[in-house]
Parts: sequence; structure tokens; C-alpha cells
Amino acid sequence: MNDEFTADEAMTVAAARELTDRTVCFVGIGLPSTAANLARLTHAPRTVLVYESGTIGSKPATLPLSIGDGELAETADSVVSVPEIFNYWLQGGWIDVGFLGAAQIDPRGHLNSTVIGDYDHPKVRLPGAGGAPEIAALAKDTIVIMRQSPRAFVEKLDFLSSAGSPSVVITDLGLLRPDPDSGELIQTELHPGVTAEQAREGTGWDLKLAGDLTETEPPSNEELTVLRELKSALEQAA
Amino acid sequence: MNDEFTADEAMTVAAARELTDRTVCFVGIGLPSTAANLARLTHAPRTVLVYESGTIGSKPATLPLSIGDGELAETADSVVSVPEIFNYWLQGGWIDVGFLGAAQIDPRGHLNSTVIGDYDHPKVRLPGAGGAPEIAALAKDTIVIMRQSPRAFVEKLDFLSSAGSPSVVITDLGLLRPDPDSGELIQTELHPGVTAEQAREGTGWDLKLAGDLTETEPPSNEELTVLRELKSALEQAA
Amino acid sequence: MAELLSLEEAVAQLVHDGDSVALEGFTHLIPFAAGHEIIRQRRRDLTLIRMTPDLVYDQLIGMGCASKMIFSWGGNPGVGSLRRFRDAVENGWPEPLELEEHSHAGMANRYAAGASNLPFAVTRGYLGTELMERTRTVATVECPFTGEELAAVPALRPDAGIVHAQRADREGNVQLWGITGVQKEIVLASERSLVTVEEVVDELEPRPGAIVLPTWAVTAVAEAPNGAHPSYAHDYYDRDNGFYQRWDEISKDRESFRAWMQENVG
Amino acid sequence: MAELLSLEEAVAQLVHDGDSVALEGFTHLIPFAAGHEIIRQRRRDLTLIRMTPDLVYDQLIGMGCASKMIFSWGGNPGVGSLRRFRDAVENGWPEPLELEEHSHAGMANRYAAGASNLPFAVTRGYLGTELMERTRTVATVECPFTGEELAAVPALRPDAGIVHAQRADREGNVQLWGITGVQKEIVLASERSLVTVEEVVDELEPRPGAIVLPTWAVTAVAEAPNGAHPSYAHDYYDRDNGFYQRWDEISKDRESFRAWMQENVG
Repeated sequence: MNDEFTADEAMTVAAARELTDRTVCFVGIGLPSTAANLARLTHAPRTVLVYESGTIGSKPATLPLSIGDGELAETADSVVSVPEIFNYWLQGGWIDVGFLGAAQIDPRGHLNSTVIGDYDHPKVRLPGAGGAPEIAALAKDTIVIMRQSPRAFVEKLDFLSSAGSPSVVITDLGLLRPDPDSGELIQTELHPGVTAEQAREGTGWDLKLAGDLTETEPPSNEELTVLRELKSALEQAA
Repeated sequence: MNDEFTADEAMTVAAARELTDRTVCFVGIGLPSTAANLARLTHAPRTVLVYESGTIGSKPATLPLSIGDGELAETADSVVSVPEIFNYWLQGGWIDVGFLGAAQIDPRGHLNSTVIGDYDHPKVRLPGAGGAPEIAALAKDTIVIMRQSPRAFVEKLDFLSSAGSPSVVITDLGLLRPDPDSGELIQTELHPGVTAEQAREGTGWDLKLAGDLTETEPPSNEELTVLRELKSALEQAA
Repeated sequence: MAELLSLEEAVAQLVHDGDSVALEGFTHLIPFAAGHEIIRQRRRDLTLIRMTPDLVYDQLIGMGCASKMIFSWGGNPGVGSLRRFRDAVENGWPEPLELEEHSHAGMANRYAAGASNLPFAVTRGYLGTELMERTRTVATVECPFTGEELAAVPALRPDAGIVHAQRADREGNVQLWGITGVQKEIVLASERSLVTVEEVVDELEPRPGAIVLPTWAVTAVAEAPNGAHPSYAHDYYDRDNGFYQRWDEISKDRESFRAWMQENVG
Repeated sequence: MAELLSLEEAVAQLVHDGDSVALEGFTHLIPFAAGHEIIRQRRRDLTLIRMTPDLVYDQLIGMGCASKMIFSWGGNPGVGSLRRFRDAVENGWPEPLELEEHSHAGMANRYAAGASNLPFAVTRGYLGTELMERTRTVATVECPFTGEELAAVPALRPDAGIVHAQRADREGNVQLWGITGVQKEIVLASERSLVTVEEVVDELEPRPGAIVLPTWAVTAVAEAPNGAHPSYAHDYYDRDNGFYQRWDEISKDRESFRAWMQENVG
């Protein structure tokens, strides 16, 4: 049944759909890796997955739990050192799409994955920037995936970890894209059943809606089947 | 018979003897490679040969004809890229001894392998600096091997290709080392049968002789046997 | 030439109080056994260096071995936070932890510059981020040919660099394969290097994707079977994903953490 | 994604008059067949780039394809001079050849900077040599942390980069092994890249020491069996050392050179 899917499933499927076949993706673990593998196992079989651990062209049968799982190396076209993956492959300009998540995003698409609160006396110390600053700056295109809530979608970041202008931000409520004039992220699409009011409530800034706000195509049976198989295999492995 | 050897043989044997066991050598093709392999096959079996083509720990059974022979890769502990061999291994400080040859050397031990005559209108265009500038600057110690003649041992180089201060210069006539006070290369040893006069005539500057000028130990039977086997195998391969 | 030592001897000789120490590994081949030995030997005031500090750094921090960390991403991969790291930063327990924070590319290039005996590395990262202002070890440099401004980061040359590998031979030559991360760079950049290995073998058979570190580039080799657990050693054992999840519970409060360490590390 | 083309088509599409072209190979896997095709297609005014220009560059220069060479060591390895190169530099025949001359480490780092999309690279080389003054593309840069002065060289990004490899699969993924030199750097640094291969196979079996260039990082692949002769292709054929020695004779004067080229290259 198409109408039975969670908000997270709608988000993951929408992210997978952003990838066309043969896209070279630099993927982090978690939602980005799930979305990229979903694309690879459905409409875009030749999507190229590049992980920052140095694996190029990984074709994992199940979702990796970490960015350096053995299966990523075993199924890769090539495994290179970490300096090489960042210098020759990412900075060298070979990555079409970089997938990013974060704890906070601002209306310009800048991201925070460093701290909540003051840097020197943080309320929450987050893991840190990782590869995000260079992915945001050096991939030809950046896609952000994160759940839309007023604590995450903020007017001002607690810390600017990576400066980027994503072409699209994919959330559990819908999609945001930069306004062509102002550059500010505006809501351009909502997932089926989500209201504009929910999107506004999920955003910590005064969210603008696109004039032609549309509804995303609901996840297909095939997409949901593959996604659920991926997730259940992942849970068994953990 | 120990007393039947050529001047070139005396030179190569003297160069091999400069290497102690486990020395890590950066070797160019020709005389340096012959000397380093002679050392490895006689008194210093664990001499480590590093070739600028990227082979580390090559153990060729026969002398390589070029710096990138397949046998150098097949018998190596590790084969790395050319940027890596220069950056991580030579510049990184792992090379004990760099062996160099050149067309000209001056009293400071600087070398020319670029041109004879004026740079823009050379009498002879030589191959160029190659890896010599960094070998001279970055190996812990540098040994120069070249035949001693007034055209090669010059007061002033036609071009300064590599700036180095070799600890020893090994020639077909004997050995020169820097004077501890002035730094100028002076003749410290002569091969058996070579006279001080011959050394002076073979040098384009006013050559000084060490106060304790000594005679090198003649090549042993073992050294000559191994060296001649190496050379004859090389000639058959060519 | 590398000395073959016991893990206990190796850590005693190579790691001293106040040292900067990098125990590297990118998910794969994380030198847990060596980290635990550092804890047992009660090293103090260490500057811990790592791109992706995970459980073993959480343990070192929680046991009070570290006063500073240089890193780019500190978390429990696929699970969440490092609770002992957070407790140190947020509450100063068991002692305050100074942070020097970079991006992955910056750290990788800092190691590569160290291995290359260069004082700094150049990267297109950092620009436009608050790391530029916050992290004192990020500067800019101008290209002498184009005038373009780029980020510069200083070389990292740890006092001790520690990695885990699958094998060494009896001469101390080291072989590792699978995801090799920044292991070569660490060994070459560090003042002293320790490689713990799954096993010491007679001969290192060439393998696809394997790198070899010659014995003369390594200070010490110590046999430590299962020494990367709960991370994995490609072709030896898998990642213990369950342990990474259990760690979240174990490390949740100070008492359960200390009790677990006491019982399992000593 | 790499196009699988004939060598003739590939050179016609990728190499144009006036281009900067690097045909790389460090003794091993030198792309002779591609060089000969460039000569047959009568390309002119090329800037030839290579660390170790050898016979194929001697041939390109002697046939009047080049107006400039960027290099670090130009000779006939183990034999002596490149006579056509010398004739061009010493006598301007068949036309003058401008030289831009570096050291090996400088060239390797220029390629690596190109592959890394950086405008320049830093090295400890050059200092104290006349290359510092003579070669305009060497400058100095100051470390922003230590104040130390180092040599800087600009990135190389050839219009066309050409290498030879053992194999490609039908998708255009390339595999090479043995001495791999700067081949990866050239392919990644160049605007357009051509890889000639000994054979196109169904599958690239992993091999010790092999590197793989994914099809999407390569512009064109052309099958050219024996395409590295008289250099060698590891596990395919040996170096034709006799030819390197005969070349000294063939290239000794202009007439014998041109006659040989006419007969053997066309």
C-alpha cells in the first residue's frame, strides 16, 4: 500500500530520487548512505558510491554500519588512502553530488555539526565537522538530508562548520531549495499529507513557501520494499 | 689475480665499500646502481635499494638496464608512486645515502648535469637534473661517483644543477673528501698504482692532496668476481 | 629496523606522559589493544591525535589519560555520541580536555605534510567556516603564481604514532590491506612508531590492495591478536557492531564506565 | 564515462595542434603507439610534458611536432643522449625547442597538484640550484606557521594526458600494475585523458600492486596491443633493450632518422 509509509521513508526515497544513473556520490554514513544505496538498487543501478574511508565504487549488498565497513572495500573498484580520496577525488573535482547531514542548518544552507550552545562551554558537544567542509565546498552539487524541526532549522547557527549552498534540502516534511533571487532556502515541495503549516512550524526561521508549492510523488511499492529490506538487514547486523 | 683490475673496477668497488649493511640507498642507474648491487651481493647483503621509479627494497639478480626495469618491481618490498617516493621517502628523511653522478663537479661538490656551454646556446645539451637536486639536498649523506678528468672536475660549473656537499667523491683515480676546514674537495686516497700527479692532471682546479694521502685497498677476488658477473650478465641482456 | 617487542614493552618504551600520540584507523584496524595498554600503564597528559576518535579515545579520555585532543570527527559511528568525550568537554570530567579541531581533509593533509617533512600543507577546505577563526592551526597562504588564497595547515608529527596491521614478518616488515586510511602517513610522520599486528609470519605474500611498510621505517612491532577488536581486521575478523551499541550504555554514566574499564581493561 | 575508441579516433579527438600533451611512463608502460599516432596525424606546435622524455619524445621532436618541452630528465636510459632532442636544442632542427626544466620531485608534485586541483605544490627541492633562477615556473613560498622558505611550483594540467596500461574492461575501467609512476596523476590532472591498453577484457581481476582508474575519470580508452614497445608492459612483454641501443645509431643523423620514421611509423 503506497499510502502507508513513514515520514523518514518519504525523506529517504525523495533523496534517492535526486540521483540520476552514473552520478558519482560522496556519501556519509546514515541517511545519505541509505538514500544512495536505495538509488543504486532501484532506478540508478550505476550510481557510483565514494566513501571518505577511501573506497571508490563500492557496491554493498547490505547497508554499511560504518563508513569503513569491510564490504565497502571488498566491493569497490578501487581503495585508496584517505589523503588521496580527499585530494585527488573530492578536491580534484570528480564528485557530482555530496550528501550531507547536520545538527543545524540556516536559511543560506550553511551547516553546524560542531556544538550546540557556546563553543567554549557547549550545551552539547557534537562530533565535529568531519569531511563536511570540503564536501560542501568541493562537490559539484550538495544535497542535505535532515529532519525538519525548529531546533535544527535555525535563523543563526551556533557554529558554522561547513559553508555550502545545497541545491536541495530533503526533510521528513518535504523539500527546500534556494530561492533563485535571494538564495534563501524556501519550501518547494511537501510530502503527501504534510501541510504548509507543519513545514512552517518545523522551521526556526520565517519560512517562505514557493509560489508553485507541489506535493512529492509518494514512494512506490518497489522503493518501499527495497528500502525496508535494506533497513531490516541493517538491524539484524547490528 | 688482485692486481689485474681496471680503473673503473677500482672505482666501483670503492663505491660499494662505502655502504655498510642495512644502509638505505637511493640509486640512479649506471655506476651507482652497479656499486649498490655489488655491495648487496658482497659485504652488505641487507643494503636497501630504493629507485626513483618507486621501487623500495629491490633485490635484482642482475643489474637493471634502466631505473624502471620490471625486475626492480618484482623483487621489491613495496612499489609506490613517483610522487610518494620523492615526498614520503626521500624528502621524508628515510634515505641514508644518495648516489649521484654528473657531467661536472666543482670544488664545493656542486654538480652539473644540465648543459655544457651557455644555457641558451649550449655546446652539449645534457639530459638535465632529474632527481639529483632533491637527492643531494635530502639524503642524509651523498656519494658522488664519476671519472676524474679536467673537463669534469672544474673550477666553475657551466650550470649548477644540484647543490650538495657529498661526503665523498669516488673516481677512477681515487677518493676526494671535503677538507674539514675549507669544505673544498681534496684528494684523500688514490687507487693502487695511481700517482698524485695523475690525480692533479685529472682535476681542473688546483687540487690539494690530504696530508695523510693513502692508497685504497685493491679489489678482492670476490669483489672482482661478483662485479664481472654482474657486468657480463648486463651486456648479455642489452 | 623495527624491534619486535611485547605490547607492554613497546608502549613503555614509545609512549611517555605528555606525549602527542596518534592511534589511527578509519573504522578498520583501530589499535584498541595498544590503547588499553596505554590506559594500564596510566599515561597522563597525552595530546591525542586522530581524524575519527571513537571508543578507544572515549576510554582514554574517560580514564584521564588525555589533556588535549586534535581531531576532525569524534563520535560512535552509526550509534551517536562519545559520552566520555562529551563529559570531558561539557563538564571537565575527569579533567578538562582542550580541543584543536579540523576537517578531515585538513587532518589527512597535516599527516601527509608530516610524512613529507614539509612544515605545512595547502587545501581548499576551511574557507568560509568558523574553523578558520576558531582553530589557531589554520592559516591562509597565497599562491605565488596565481595570487589565489588557500587554506594552510601545519604538519602533524606525533611523538608516537600507533597503528594496527594484519601481519609482520620476523624482520619487522609490516603488511596491511583493506581500508588503509592514513596508516602509512602516521607511521612515516611520527617520531616513534608502533605497529601492533594480528600475527607475525615467515613471509608476507603479496596481496591485492596491500601496502608494505619496510622494517626500517617502523620503530617497534608488537603481536596483538584480536588487537583491533571491537573494530575489525580485514580477512581476520568482523566488526563487533553489537559492542559499539553496548558502549553507548556502558559509557552512559561515570560509574558504569569505570566499572567496565576496571573489569575489562584493568 | 570513457569512450572506447580506435587509437586513430582517440588521438584525432583528444590531441590538437598547440596543445600541451603529457605522454607519461617511467621506463614502464610508455605510450609509444599513441606517440606514433600523433606523428602520423601531423600534430604541430605541441608543448610536450614529461618527467623522463625518452625515445618517443625524441621522435616527436625530430618529426617537428613540438615547440616546447617541460621536463626534468631527457635521455636514452642506460645508453646516452637523445640525439633529436639535442639537435633541436643545439641547432634548432627541425625547429627550435623551448625548454622549461624542473627536477623530478618538482614535476611529480606539479602533476599531483594538478590532480588535486591546487594551483601550486610545495617542495624542499630546487633551493641552491640554478633552476631557481633559470626556470620561471619555480618560486618560493613562506610557511605561514614557521616562516621557513620553501620552493613552490605551479600545478600542471595538460590539455591531453596519455598513458598506457595493461587492461581495461568493456566499461572503460582501467587497470595497471608494476611500476605505476605518475600515471594516475596524469589522468586525473589532464583536461582530457587517453589510456591505451594491451587488451580489453571482461573483468579486471584484482592483482597485487594494481591500481584501477574508474571509467568516469578517463576520457577515452583505445586498445593498442604492444603499444608500449620498445618499453615494456609488466606481465605482457619485456623491454626491448636492443632497440634502445639501436636508436642511438638510427637517430644519429637526420636522414637515417627520417628514413626510419618513414618506414616504421609512416
